[in-house]
Formats: sequence, C-alpha cells, structure tokens
Amino acid sequence: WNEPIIFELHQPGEKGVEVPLADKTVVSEVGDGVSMIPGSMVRSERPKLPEIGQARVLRHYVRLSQETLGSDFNVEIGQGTCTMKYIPKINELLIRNPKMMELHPLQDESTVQGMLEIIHNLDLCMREISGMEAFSFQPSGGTQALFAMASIVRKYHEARGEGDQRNEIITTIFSHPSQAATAAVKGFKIITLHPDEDGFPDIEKLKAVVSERTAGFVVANPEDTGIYNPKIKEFTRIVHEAGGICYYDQANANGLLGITRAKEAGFDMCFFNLHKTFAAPHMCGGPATGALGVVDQLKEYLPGPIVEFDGENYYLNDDLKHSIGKVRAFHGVAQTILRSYAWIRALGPDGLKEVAQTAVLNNNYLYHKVQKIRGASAPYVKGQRLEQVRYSWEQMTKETGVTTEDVQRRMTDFGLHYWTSHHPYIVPQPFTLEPTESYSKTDLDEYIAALEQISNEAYENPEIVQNAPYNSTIHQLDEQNYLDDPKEWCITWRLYKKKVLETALTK
Amino acid sequence: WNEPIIFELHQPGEKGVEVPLADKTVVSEVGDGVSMIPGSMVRSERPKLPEIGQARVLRHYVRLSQETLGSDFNVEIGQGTCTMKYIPKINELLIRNPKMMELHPLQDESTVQGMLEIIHNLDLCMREISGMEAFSFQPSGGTQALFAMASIVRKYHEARGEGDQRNEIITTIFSHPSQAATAAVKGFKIITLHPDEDGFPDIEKLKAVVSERTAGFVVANPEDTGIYNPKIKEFTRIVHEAGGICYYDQANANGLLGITRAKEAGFDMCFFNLHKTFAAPHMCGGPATGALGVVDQLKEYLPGPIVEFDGENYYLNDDLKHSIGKVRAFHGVAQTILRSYAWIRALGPDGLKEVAQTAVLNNNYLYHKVQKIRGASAPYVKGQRLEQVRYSWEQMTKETGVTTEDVQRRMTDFGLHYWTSHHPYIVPQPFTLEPTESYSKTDLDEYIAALEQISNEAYENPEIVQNAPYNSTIHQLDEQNYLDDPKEWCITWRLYKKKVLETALTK
Amino acid sequence: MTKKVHPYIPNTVPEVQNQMLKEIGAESIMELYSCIPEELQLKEDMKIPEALTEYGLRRHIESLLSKNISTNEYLNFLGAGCWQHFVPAVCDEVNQRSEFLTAYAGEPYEDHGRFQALFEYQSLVAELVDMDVVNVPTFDWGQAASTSIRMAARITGKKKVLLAKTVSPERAKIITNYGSPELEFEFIGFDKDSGLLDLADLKNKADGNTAAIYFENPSYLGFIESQGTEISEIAKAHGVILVVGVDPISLGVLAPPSHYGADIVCGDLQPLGMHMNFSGGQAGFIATRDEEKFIHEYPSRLFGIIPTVKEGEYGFGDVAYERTSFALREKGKESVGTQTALWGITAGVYLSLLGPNGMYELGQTIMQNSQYCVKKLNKISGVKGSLFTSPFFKEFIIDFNETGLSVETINARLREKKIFGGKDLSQEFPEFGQSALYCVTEVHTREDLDRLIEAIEEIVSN
Amino acid sequence: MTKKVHPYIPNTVPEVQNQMLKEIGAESIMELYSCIPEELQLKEDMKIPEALTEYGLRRHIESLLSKNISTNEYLNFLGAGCWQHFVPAVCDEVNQRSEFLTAYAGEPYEDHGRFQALFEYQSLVAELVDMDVVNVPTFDWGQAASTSIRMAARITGKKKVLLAKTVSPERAKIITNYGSPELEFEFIGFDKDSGLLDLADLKNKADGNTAAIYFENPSYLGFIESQGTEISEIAKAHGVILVVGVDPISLGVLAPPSHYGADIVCGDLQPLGMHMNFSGGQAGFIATRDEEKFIHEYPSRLFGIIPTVKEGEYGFGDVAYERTSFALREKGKESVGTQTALWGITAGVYLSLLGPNGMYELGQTIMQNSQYCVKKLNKISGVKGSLFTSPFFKEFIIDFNETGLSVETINARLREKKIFGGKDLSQEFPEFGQSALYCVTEVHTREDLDRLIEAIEEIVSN
Repeated sequence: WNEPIIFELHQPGEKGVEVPLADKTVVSEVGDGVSMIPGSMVRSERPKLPEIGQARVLRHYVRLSQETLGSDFNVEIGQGTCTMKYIPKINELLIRNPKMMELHPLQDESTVQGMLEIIHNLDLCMREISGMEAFSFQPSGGTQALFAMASIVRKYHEARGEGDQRNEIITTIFSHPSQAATAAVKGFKIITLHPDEDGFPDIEKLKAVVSERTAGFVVANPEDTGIYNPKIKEFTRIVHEAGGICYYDQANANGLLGITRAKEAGFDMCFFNLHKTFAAPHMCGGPATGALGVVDQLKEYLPGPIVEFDGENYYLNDDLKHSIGKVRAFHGVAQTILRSYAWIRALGPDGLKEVAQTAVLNNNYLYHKVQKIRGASAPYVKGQRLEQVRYSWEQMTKETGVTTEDVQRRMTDFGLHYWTSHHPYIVPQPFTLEPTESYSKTDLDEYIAALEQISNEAYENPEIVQNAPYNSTIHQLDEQNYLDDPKEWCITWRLYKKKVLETALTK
Repeated sequence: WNEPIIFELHQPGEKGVEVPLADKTVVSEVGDGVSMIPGSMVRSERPKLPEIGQARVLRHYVRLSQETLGSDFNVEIGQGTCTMKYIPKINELLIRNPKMMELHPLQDESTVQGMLEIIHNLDLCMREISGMEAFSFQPSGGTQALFAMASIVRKYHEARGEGDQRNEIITTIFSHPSQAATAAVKGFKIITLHPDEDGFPDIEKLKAVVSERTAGFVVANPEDTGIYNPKIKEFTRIVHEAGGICYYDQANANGLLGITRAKEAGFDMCFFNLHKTFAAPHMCGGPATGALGVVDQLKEYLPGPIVEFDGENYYLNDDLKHSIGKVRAFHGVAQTILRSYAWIRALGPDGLKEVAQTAVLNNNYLYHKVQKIRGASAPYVKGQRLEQVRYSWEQMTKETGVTTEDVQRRMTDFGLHYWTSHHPYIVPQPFTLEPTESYSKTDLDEYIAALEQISNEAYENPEIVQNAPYNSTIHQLDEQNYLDDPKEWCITWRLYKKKVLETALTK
Repeated sequence: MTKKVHPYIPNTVPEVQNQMLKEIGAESIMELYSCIPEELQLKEDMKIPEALTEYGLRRHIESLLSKNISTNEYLNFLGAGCWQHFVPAVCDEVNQRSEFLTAYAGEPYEDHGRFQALFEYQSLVAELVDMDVVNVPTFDWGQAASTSIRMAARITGKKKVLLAKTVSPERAKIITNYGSPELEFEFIGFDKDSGLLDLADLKNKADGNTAAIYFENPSYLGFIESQGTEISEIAKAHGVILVVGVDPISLGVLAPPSHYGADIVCGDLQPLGMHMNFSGGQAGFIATRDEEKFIHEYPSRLFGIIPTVKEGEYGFGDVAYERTSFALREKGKESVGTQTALWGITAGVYLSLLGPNGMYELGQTIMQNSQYCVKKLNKISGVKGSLFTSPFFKEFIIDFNETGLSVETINARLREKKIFGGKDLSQEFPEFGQSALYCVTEVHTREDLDRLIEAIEEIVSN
Repeated sequence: MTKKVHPYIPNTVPEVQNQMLKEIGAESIMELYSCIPEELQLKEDMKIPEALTEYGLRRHIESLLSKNISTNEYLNFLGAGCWQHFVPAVCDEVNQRSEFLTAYAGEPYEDHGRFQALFEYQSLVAELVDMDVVNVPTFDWGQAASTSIRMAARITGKKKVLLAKTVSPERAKIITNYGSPELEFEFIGFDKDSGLLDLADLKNKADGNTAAIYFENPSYLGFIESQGTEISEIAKAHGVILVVGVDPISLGVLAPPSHYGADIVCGDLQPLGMHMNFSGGQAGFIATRDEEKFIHEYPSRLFGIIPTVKEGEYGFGDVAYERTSFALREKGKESVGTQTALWGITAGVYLSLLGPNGMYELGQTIMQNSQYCVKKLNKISGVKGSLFTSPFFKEFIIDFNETGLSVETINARLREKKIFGGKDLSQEFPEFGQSALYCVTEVHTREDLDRLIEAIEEIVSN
C-alpha cells in the first residue's frame, strides 16, 4: 500500500460515524446546550480534523496495520530484551468480555469482586515466583515500576530521617536506561558500574562506591548481555550493609521462572514486565504493566490502593502508612493483569519452569549457531548465557564496512525484526537476540539462515546490504537533518504543511 | 510471505492446543472410554494431520489472511454482480455476543425470544422492501433460495394436479447461472431467452415460448448488464396468463431499494442476497443467506419453520400445509440475519433509498468514465443502466491482443479486484463493474485511473499487461493441464505428494 | 431526499453528487431511473423505523439479545445436528480477520491466501476421512448428503435411493426435497434394541435399480453403526454406491467410512471450530476417491495445487471447472454459489491445531463423559440412561417412559434449574414414547454432568 | 520436568530438545544454568495451581468475571477521571488487529504502519488542541501533567509549582510524588460558589520563583474555568509557564487552552475511543508549540515525517532522539519506555471518524444531557442539581446535604435499583458535605436520565 496521510483523505461533508444526539425532549428542556458556555470559553472554529467516510477510515487503518510487523507474523526473536513471546489468543478473547471492558474503576467493591479476585490471585502467583510478599500492579510499564521503586527508596530513607543523606543510586551499564533515568528523576545521583572484562558487574567497583550516601542499588540480572551475575547475593549483602535498598529489574526474568528468585538473591523489591515475561502483548508500545513486588517491610510504601482478601471478600486497601501516593490513575491496566493471570494458569508451576528452561535452551542454541556466522561474535565470557545474548558484528564491520544498522535494514527484507541495542554501544556493532520459549527449532534456524545470508552478502557484495531494504513497505529513509534540525522537523501534519508544502508552493 | 503448505510445518510431538480431558472421577468410573468401540469401528491409525505449535498455526493463517484481498482493503468495485459494499464493523461486533454465538437452535422458544424477534423484525422490513407477504431466511445462499423457489413452483403445480404437465421454466441468458441450474435440478426443462439487440429481454420471444407446459418464469431485473427491463409487468402478466409462477432473482436489487418492488412488477416470489444488498460479509464465499419472500398465497409452501408473532410471544410455525419440507438445517445463518437487520436499522427508510440512489449515481458516473477509456465499451442500449454495467474490451483485444484475462491479472498489481463475467461470454471480452453506494468519487476515480493506465499499456506495450502480475503474492500460474487432466490434478496435499513429490523422487 | 450524510454512503455529500451529476450530464438522480416505468415506482414510504446512530443501534440490538439465554448461562445437552464443542480461540481469531471476513470471489493472485487456506482445508479433511478428494464446503450436512446421493445417481444412472430410517428426519426432508421428482426414496428399518440397520430389510430392497444406500455413523440417535462392512458388501453386490454421513469429530477414534467401504462420505463441519450461532455454524463436506467418475460429478468447486512460473512457488486453481454450473449453467452438475467457505477455512485451522493426537483425545473425552453420564443415569429409578444397547458416541437416548413424566415436563423443570435438557423425540420417533436425545461432549465437566444427574433425579423422584 | 508438550512451547518436544542439546554440546538443560549458584536455585515447587487447558481456563476466567457487574448491566454515572463514552466499533476493530496488538518497537521499515498511525495521532490531537506538537502518549493524564510541569521547571530553571486546589486529588498525588523532592508545590484556592480559581490567591503566590501554574479545564469537579485569559496574564507577568489539563472530548465546543494562553496542554485520551477497562484505558498526552525549548524537554518519543529516497514516499523517524533516556540514560529528559501507544493509535482512529462536526455534536449532546439532568434534579426537594453556579461540562456535583442522607446510603440504594451513583466527594472535599460527582455523557438516553432522577426522588423522599 502507498497509503496517504489521513488528512489527505479529507472530503468536506463526509462522515465517519454518527454520534448520539440528545433526545427531542432534552432539547426542548435545555435548548442547544452550548449557549451556556461562557463567551471566553467558546471554541470559535471547529477543529481542523479531516472528514472521511467510515469505510475509508477503516481501509486506511487496516492497511497501516498490514504495514506493521506484529509478533504474530514473524519469528520475533530480533527484538532482544523485549521478550517477544507468543501472545495466546484465548487471553485476548477473555479480555473482550464486557464484564472486563465496561467496568468503571470506582464501582463499589461488591460489584467488582471477580476483578479483584483476579488481581489478588495474580498477586499470590507473583509472590511464589519472586519470593516477595506484596504486589502492586499500578505501575503501567517497566519504567513506571522503576520510578515507583526509586520513590519507595526515597520515602524509606526519609521515614528513617536519612532522606537527604542517602542520595546515590548505583546501577550497571548493561541495565536498562530507565533504571538510571527514573532514579535521576527522583533526585538521586547515579553511579554506573561498568563490567569487568568477562562482562560481569565488578564487585570491587561496587565495594569502592558504597557509602553512607548509598540509597539503593538497582540492577537487572541477567543483564542485557544475557550474563547472570553469580555473585549477586554478595552484591546485595554489600549494599545492605551500607544501608541501601536493593531493587531488582526483572525485565530479563524469562529464563528464571521457577529456577531462582529475587528473595533468595537478597532483593527488597523487584518488578516484572507483564507485557514481556508474562505474555501480555506489547501493543505497539503499551499500555503495559510493571508488576511491583516488595518484602513485607516495604509493603506500607506501595502506591495505593492494593487488593486484599479478608477471607470472604476482596477489598481495596488504601490505608498504607508510608505510601508514596500514586504513580498512575486508579488500578493500572486491568486487561493486562487478567492476561498474565490467564497465562500463568495455562502453564501451571511446571509449565512456568519449562518456559524458563526452553527459553534458555533456545538461546544457547542460537548462541552456539550465531557465533559460527562469519563476522559475528559474542563478546565477554564464553557460555554462561541465559535467555538472551548481545552479539557484535565488529569483525564484519572492520572487514566489509557493513554496519549493524545496515544489517537491520536488510533483515526487513526477510520479514524479520532485528534490534541493535540500547545506547551507548558498549558492545561495538551490537545486536541482541532473545528467542524466548515460543519459537521452534525450525523458526530459529530460519532466523539464523537470514543472518548467514546477510553475512555472505556483506563479504561478497556489501552494497546489497548497504542499500537495503528492497522488499519493505518503504524505501531507505532520507534522514539528513529532517529529524534534528528545528527548521526541518515536522512532528505533525500541520507543521509539514507549513514547513514543507507551503514552502514548496512559494518556491 | 512465501508460506508453505500447512503439512510442511509438521513437527512430530508439537501441539496446537490442549483439548479438555475427562475428569479423574469420570475415568475411574468408565475407564478409557474407547474400549467400548466395536472392533470393526476402531480407527487403527490416527489421522495423518500435521502436528504444529499454536503460534506457528496462527502465524500461518494470519499470513494467508494478509495474502487475501478483502473488501475492507480495496476499492472493491471490480467484482460486479457481487454487490461488494461496506461491511459495518458494528455489526460484526454485535454478532460476537455470546447471546448470539452460543445459542442452540433447538432451545425452547421462551429462551430465544430476542433472536426470534430479530428474525421477525427483519421479515417485516423485507416485506416493506419487496411487497411480499412472508419471508423465510432458511436458504443459506442465493443458489439455495433459487432452488427453494423452484421447489415451490413444482409443489404448487403438484398441489393443483399439474405437476407433470408444467415442466418448463423460462429464464434469460443474462441472469445468474444458478437460476437455470437449480430449476434443472428440480427436474424442469430450461428455456433460455436471449436479449434483443438493445440488451432487453425480448417480449416476443417470451410470448413464443409460454404454453400450458410453463411452470414458471425466473429472471433478474436489472440483469447482470445493469439494464432494467421496463416491460417486466407485461412479462409477468404473460406468464401468469399461461398459468406459470413468476419468481424474481433480486441479487441485483441494490439500485432498487425504496424505488420499485417485486410485488408491483407482478412477481409471486423473490429473494434477496443478504450478503450482497444487505451488507452482510461474503466471508470468502459464505455462509450467506438468500432471503425468500412470497405472496400470501404461497406462504404455506415455504420451508419450515418460519417465525411468527402472536401479539405477545414469538414462536416457530412449522405447520405449513404445503411446505416443501426443508432446504437447510434448522433456521439458516442467524448471524447474517442479525447483520442485515442491523444494517437496515442503521439506515432507516430514507437511508435505504439513498443506498439505491447513490449506487445508481456511482454506477452511471463510472459508466460515463469507462466508456471514454480507449478500447472499452458498454454494449447494448445507451444509458439506462442502474447499479452495474457489463463492459467489453472487444475493441482493445482486436487492436492490441490484450484480453480481459490479461487485464484481470494486471489489476492485481494495483491492489484491486476485477471480474470478467459469468460464462458464456455473450458480451465479448467482458468485465463487470458494480460500484455500490459505498465508494466515494475519489475511490471511483482511482479505479478508473488504473483501467486507463492498463489501456495505455496495452496500446503502447502490451507485454506489460500480458505478463502480469508483478506485485502480487505469486507469479503467473503455470496452468497447462494441471487442472483438467485427471493424472495431473491434485485436489489435496496427499494427492500432490503421490502425483508430484513421489514421482519426482523416482525420476 | 434528506441532506444528511450517512457514514456508510460517502457520496451523499451534496456537492459531490452535483459534481458527479454534472459530469454525467444529468439533472437529478431520479433522472437516471427513467428506465423504470412510472407505474412501477414506489410512491409511499416504506414502513421501516427511522435510522439509528451506531450507539442507538448497539443499545437496541443488545437489548433484544439480552432476552436470549445462551448455553453459556444454562447447561446445555441439546445436540441433534448442532453441537456444543470447545472452539479454540485461534479459530475465532482467524475467521474474524477482516481479510477473510470480507473477501469473496477473487482470483488466484490477489486472493492467494484464500485459495491456499481452502486447499489446505480440503487436504486436512481428506486425512481425517482418509480419502483423496474433498470439496469446498457446501451449505450443511443435509445438502452434502443430498448432493452425494445425486452424484451417486448420475454415476450409476439409476434412481432408487435407500435411506436408513435412523437418518435425521430433518436431513431426510432436505434430501427428499432435493432428490425429487427425479429420484425415489425408500427407508430401511432398524433394530429396536440396538438401533442398527436391519440388514434383512436392506437386502430385500437393494437391487439393480438402486443408485445409493445412505446411512449415518455415528447415527443421528447416537449409536455406532458397527455393520459397515456388511452394508458395504450388500451395496457392492448390486453396484450400489455407498454414501455414509459422519460426524467428523468422531474420527479421531472411530474408523472413517472409507475403511468399511463407503464410496462417498459426507457430514457437517460445525463441530470443528464453529460456534453454534443458532445453527449459523453449519457447513457440509463431501469426500470421495480420486477417480474421474466422482470428480466430474461434483457440483462444488475443487481447488487444486499447481506450479507458477517461478520455481518452487505454489499456486492454486479450479480443478475441472467445466463441470460446474458457473461454466455450463443448467448443463453443469447441479449448481454452485456462495456456500460456507469461511467455515471450511475455520475447520482447517481447527484440525491444524488439534492434530492427530488432539482428535484422538477429544474423541476419547467425549466417549468417557457420555458413558459416565449414562452410567450414572442408570442408577436413577425409572430412568434408562441409554435406550439402545449399542455403544454410542456423544449422543444417546434417555428413556423416561417409566417415570410417568413427559419429556416436555422434564425439560420445563430442567429449565427452572438452568439446564437445557435433550431433544424431545416423541414427535420424530413416537415408537420410543417419552424419550429424549442427549448430547454430552468435552465441554461438560464432571460437575456439569453431576448437576444434570442430580436435577433429573430430583425431578423424577418428586 | 514433565514430558507434556505445551502448545505455547514447541521446543518441549523431547526429540527436538535432545537434538538441540547435542548441537550445543550440553547434557541437560540444567547444565546451562550452571552459572546460577546452587544456593540460589529454587528447591521447592511454586505454589501455583496446576495448568488448565484452554477450555478449562476459559471456564475459570469467565466464572470469575461473571461475579462482576458491568456498566452494560447497571446504569453508570461515575466519572472522575475515567469516563463512559460511545466507542465506535471501528476503534475496536483497529486496535484488536493482531498486527498492532503484537507489534512493539520495530524500525521505520517493517513497522512503517505503526509509525504512520502514531504520527497521524500526533497530528490529529494537534488539531484538536490547536497546537503544533504532540507526543507519543504517556501513561495517563497524571503522568502527562507531571511531565508537563517538570518540562516547565527545566525550561524556566525554577522550582515552585502552583496547583489549583480543584485539580483531581488522585492526579495531585501523582504530580507531587513525581515532582518531589526537586519541586515545591503550593495549592491555589477556589471560589466556593463558582469553583473558579481564586485569582487573588494566585496573584499572591505567583512570583519570580514560580516555574508553572497548573489547572484543569473542564475541572475535575466539572465546572468550566472561564478565567483562562486572566490566569494566563498573571503567568506571563512572572515568566511562569502555564500548563492546562483538559478533557479532550470537550474540545469540539470548548476553546482549547492554547487559545487562552496555555504553553503546555495535557490530558487523558481515554474518552477518545477507549473502553474503561477498570481504568486500563487511560493514556496521557502533552502538546506544545513548535519551539526548540519545548521540544528538547520532551522525554517522550516524537515521530516526525521525512522523505525517503523514492520521490513522493513518506517515511517516519524519531525527532531529536538525543534528548531521550534511550539515548542518554540518566542524562536524558526524565525517562521513556513502554507507555500507551495503542491508545494513541485508537484516539487517532476516533478523531478521524468523528471529524470536526462529530466532535462538535458530541460536545453539544453531552452539554444538553447533563444540563437536562441537573435541571430535573433541581426539582427534587432537598437536592441541588449542581452545587456550583458555574456552567459545567459532563460532570457536576449533586448536593445531597439537605436530604439528610449520606451519599453512601444513597449510592447503596441506587445500586439496588441497578444504578451506579456518582463518586462520593465527602473524603476528598469534606467542605462539600454529602455531595457526589456525577458524570452524564452522550451514552445516556433521556430514559436513562429519567430513571436516575426518579430513583433519586424515590430515595430521598422515603
């Protein structure tokens, strides 16, 4: 499809849908309704939205959907760290129940017992998986969960009178950027540990930075390299001894379910991305859920309300003594809570463990195969990878000039995703693959074959890769300054009309 | 996508879904259950279905869906006679209600009052639209409705003791092939009238063929040429005077809603395709509904049961004295009945008339434009077209060698459908366009532009058209004898394995 | 004509209409209707309620539907040709995809996916019935049986058709209307204890004028017809084509009719992934061997796999198109039109998901659950769990004659307990007195079955 | 480890696992876990119920959900930040498309459609608020307001933030937690009769240290804040950035805050096509002028339209990516991650469907319906339909103080009549005594409103 921008479909007079109008009796009672608006607040011109018939609006968006590569459509292992797994269709069907979709969050508790029970049941499951003792599902994404945890750390030290003194949060460079960013928003100074030469967080560096200023330590384990830090319990001990809180970014938990837990590793808090490990869909980037679990001691700090059970009824407890308040409206993303609960129930305890084991098996298979591809390598320690690996094309780039961004565009031609890594590129020419448990050996072999072919192309005829894509929805972007020059960028259609179309006319 | 055949995805041991197993108590009571099967009836080997994980099955079918051009995705005016109109999404949402999907047809009437009311309400609407006096929605397609009408014709004459004598049905060549075919199944001799030089059914020919053997007359009006027979009332009078029943194929009714009706034209029966004129989706070719309406005198001949209302409750009346019995199980395609009822209610009487008027306007606009395209023409009378037109590329074929089949393949490159016409090709190098009311002027202009471009290509470089398609999901088919030679045809994968794959191995 | 622009009709915008009329050279739209004689033009308004907005429509339809009670709300034991089975969510996802939903009769290029999905459906059902050819599906089992029988009549050139008396009476109505006046139908009796076909009666009636014998297995009444081979031998002896109707969901555990001599197999796809939809989920299939005499008698479309000009690429097309009414009008084989393609695709999805083992397990679960139900019912005084002595699959007749209650009464009392009891057979089979056809499948948990059993016990003992 | 193969995990097939292990050169999967110290490995089983089949899961979840009573079943007048509106079916169709549902963070090539849909969403909301820049949506209104305020603080380099006391208390909690410890918050009072911001108090508190003033319009309490221009003048006088929160569904009839001087506008997209989902439908937006100082302070992604190497083709990319935490970690602007992209796409679909006239008509219907409700309520003795004298949009406070009944009691009695009454304000605004915040929208028919009014009349007069 070569689908225009929606504004280009404008045909004055057309209509996409008829809205409900007020009943005649209502109109005869109150008139036009809008005369009540104070003069200063009347909108004088209608918004310049396009007017388009319903069929054309639909056609536009379904065509755009076909130009979007959802995980239902490809061997989605190229978006490493994102844990792109199979999204069970039954769960999508279950959330379309009006008794879920049409609930208002302020309904009396007696009328939402089913929903509260689902939330509570998920809480119980998450406790088993993590060893934590209370969960909040209010944070609606990993970033918001990290922010909530940073808030708890601050509140905790404030409650103990150390709020001003403890103003440092320690993290590692292979952890998600949001760990550092959210702690900084919460006013903390960030200390970032770089890995040792094998790719492990360096315990000596940790020892060097802890102090009475240490408020907390946040880390992913395994990190985005897929390397598990076996000394994690020592790390948490060191931080605890310095008086800090240890919190755990479990975005990379997919290889750990039923294998090892936050509690035993010494963490006080952790969060899981329900939209990653727990098979809720990513929905182009949310809404999502960062399930936030804490030990008993920190329960009173959670954002409220949380769901509790009194043996007979489920109820909302908003009476948390040290609560940080709220991080998000009402109760979070209920559909995703339901999806993840359903997913856990479809797997059971054995199934969850098989998820982890198969994810690790798949990843190690891939790891084994990718390293055999000419020009590709996996920096740091040999082996010891769990659910994902950050690879490098450093050698290929040196030898052929083909970069990881070139490979990225070329992978599109195979109908596959491919992601490099978060910035900064500590690993040169990086790419990160996470096969999860959802893909079969045949699927993995297909992905590997595509990488092999591109490597061959790079060594034989690098231009093939550099000029890609060929079979994508669009051709290579002409970036120049269009995205970074304030005079050129066009963040909306009205700016495009002003900066590009009208300028072109006057030329 | 280059998606394999589903059997090629087979991986022994994989599983697409877990079926419910019997409870332990049940098993302990009855054992394995299958031992009860008499020896002669045991299946000794499991069926050779493929074993595939759920995600891969889904991926396969959603990819195939993307390789299918539904009317949601294109300016669907090229499938003339099919009345491809906008399928309102609200209706699709309404039929997914469990109180519709999960009804059993034999439930007690008291538990399906809502469904029966919908059927009855639709009946009332259809009576207004047609002038008929009772409807059955049991026939699940136009063909089945035509068959039911042929059955009623026979039963009617049998009831009057003329069953053997009246064994001829008269039809016209521009009517749908099923009119003739279903009457033939019902044992009638078919008399087909060809048009006069202006494309009208020839009244003199009709007069010449009616006799005491005439059982019935079946016709579409307008026919598939889009030409309305203005003498239709005379036709029905002549047939009635000869003692025959007149029945009306209203597959082409989209230009007539609120404008003219079966009753006034003198018909005794008619049917409408709910999946055409009444905006139910075509679903790749069914399930569908042929809504069958009759005058009071023929009500007792309908297939049973029909829905009636006693002023308080809705009930099923299966006590029809001369009923032909049944043509289809239970009550027909209830979802489609609901859809069409919803569509009528969304439009109201004025909206229905606007449907007809706009369909006719759109068609005449297209008619006007297409005739200006080099090499294209619209045979027969000038003007007087209602909702569709059968065009001809006769001139272009003579001048360039490009045939209507070549154009058909080339149109796929524009992401558009294009249909030639039913056999036999009375109109040479035919194509049939029916724009309906659903497409905007812009949409029609887009379609016209594609035809114009192809005409230009044909005159300038015919090979472009002849070697098409280029951008379709697949390349040109290599037909040879693969479809008509019994040794070559492969109607299932198992035959393909036997005839092609195994033969290739032994070569 | 109102000035309101409808969301479904873009060209109701007056400016656009005027522009188009100008282009055409017409004054008004009604001018375009001049070909319709004045006397035929409708003068009055249609008595149809005024238009509703989308929201108003939704409220209206939902309030109507709310008067229904679905089988999600009440426990359901009705079957008799439309059955409640587990529908995998992936089936719904695929058949609700707007591409499949709104496609129709496109060509092998732009509709490649539809052709492939239907070819695969043919291939998957072929494995299930263990035959080489399956059609693009027709309306329902009744139509499939009717056409199978007419195919047999054309092949043999004969007119007499023998139907088992235990064939579903509704289907028998469809078959006889579809066959008449050309064919003649006779019924073959059955054994009152076992339900099995009366072989003596069959031998008596089958002769050189017989085109086809048709019976169903498992039968409409639930029992398993174990005499397939014997029936087939009688058919062969007279050159009769044996047509067998089958519930495809039984074929994970039961032998497909091709194994005991059926020439044509037909049945309903509804159990394979279709919701009941008040009977909107029916779809018929026909299967035969790959022999010209069969292929050339199919009225349906048959999609075949063929190569394209690109090496290794699959394409699809119509096999032997020239036999159809599309090609030959009344000279074609019966007729073909819009039938039930989407359900064919769905059945394909279903079979791909379940695979050989799923089909086996499912058959087993159904047998276990239904046997459990009968066993427990037998313990209720006055109730006979299964009227027939034969083994059964999924359905069975409960004999209530000894309870002194009519099935109508029992069913009314069951409804009070939120249960839909089985189909009352007293009209169709008066010889069974007060008996009802119950359907138990994999959707019934033990708790569901116990609830039924307790309810019946309570009703009959009061 | 069990031998059962799960449908979600293809590689649980033992033969395949063995083949893969062999390839890797490992003996067992647990060998791959050798990097996890023994002492950290979980020994006991997790206490989670055993796996359910798909059908069992469906029964389980549906039985839990059946304990809920939805707003389809009861008439609902709750709003207060999550509102019941008409959701066009096309919105659901688009956001349930499996492509959009399961996509994530792909590149501008293979995810071109996602980029375009989000760019269009930005562009459509930009027209609604009449500003030039809109972000890819964030979590909810609370987050959008929090970030808008922090943007203002970064731009001005100041720390004091003034919040209207009528800001939603829940949002105020989010804002203050998000702003602390860096920012200082003070509240501005309101007029008890009209609800309007106390301009004197504002003048008093606004000074050279003030980064931002934030109020909402229509306010949380429903009234229309008519002093936009005056507030803006006070802000300008001190170089303060004016942040206004808005319910976007009001903007067909109400002036957008940019028209009365707002620098940053934020709000919640939920009314624009999202089902309530127990609050799962929330999504926040932020809009500003196209000025570098604003753009560079957005933490969110901003998609821009750019050319491709092919003439006339559109492509999309991240504008000023370097400001984000993706690029700079803690040096970036706040943080960015998975937020609410699908709701952004949906809001775009919604606005495309309604167009300018639909948005106007919708606003009008809401005003008419809510005014009707207040007018009728005023006729009930002891009930004051609207506590404030100001005009309102969609929500209003019913004053029950004269009835002698608590809101809690009234709501309980309303539930008996299958009505969800408005939100009890006695906790958040004790100064209003027994008052409740009611929400009336286009989903309420006159019959619905009359039902409410009659119910209240009956309750308070007994």
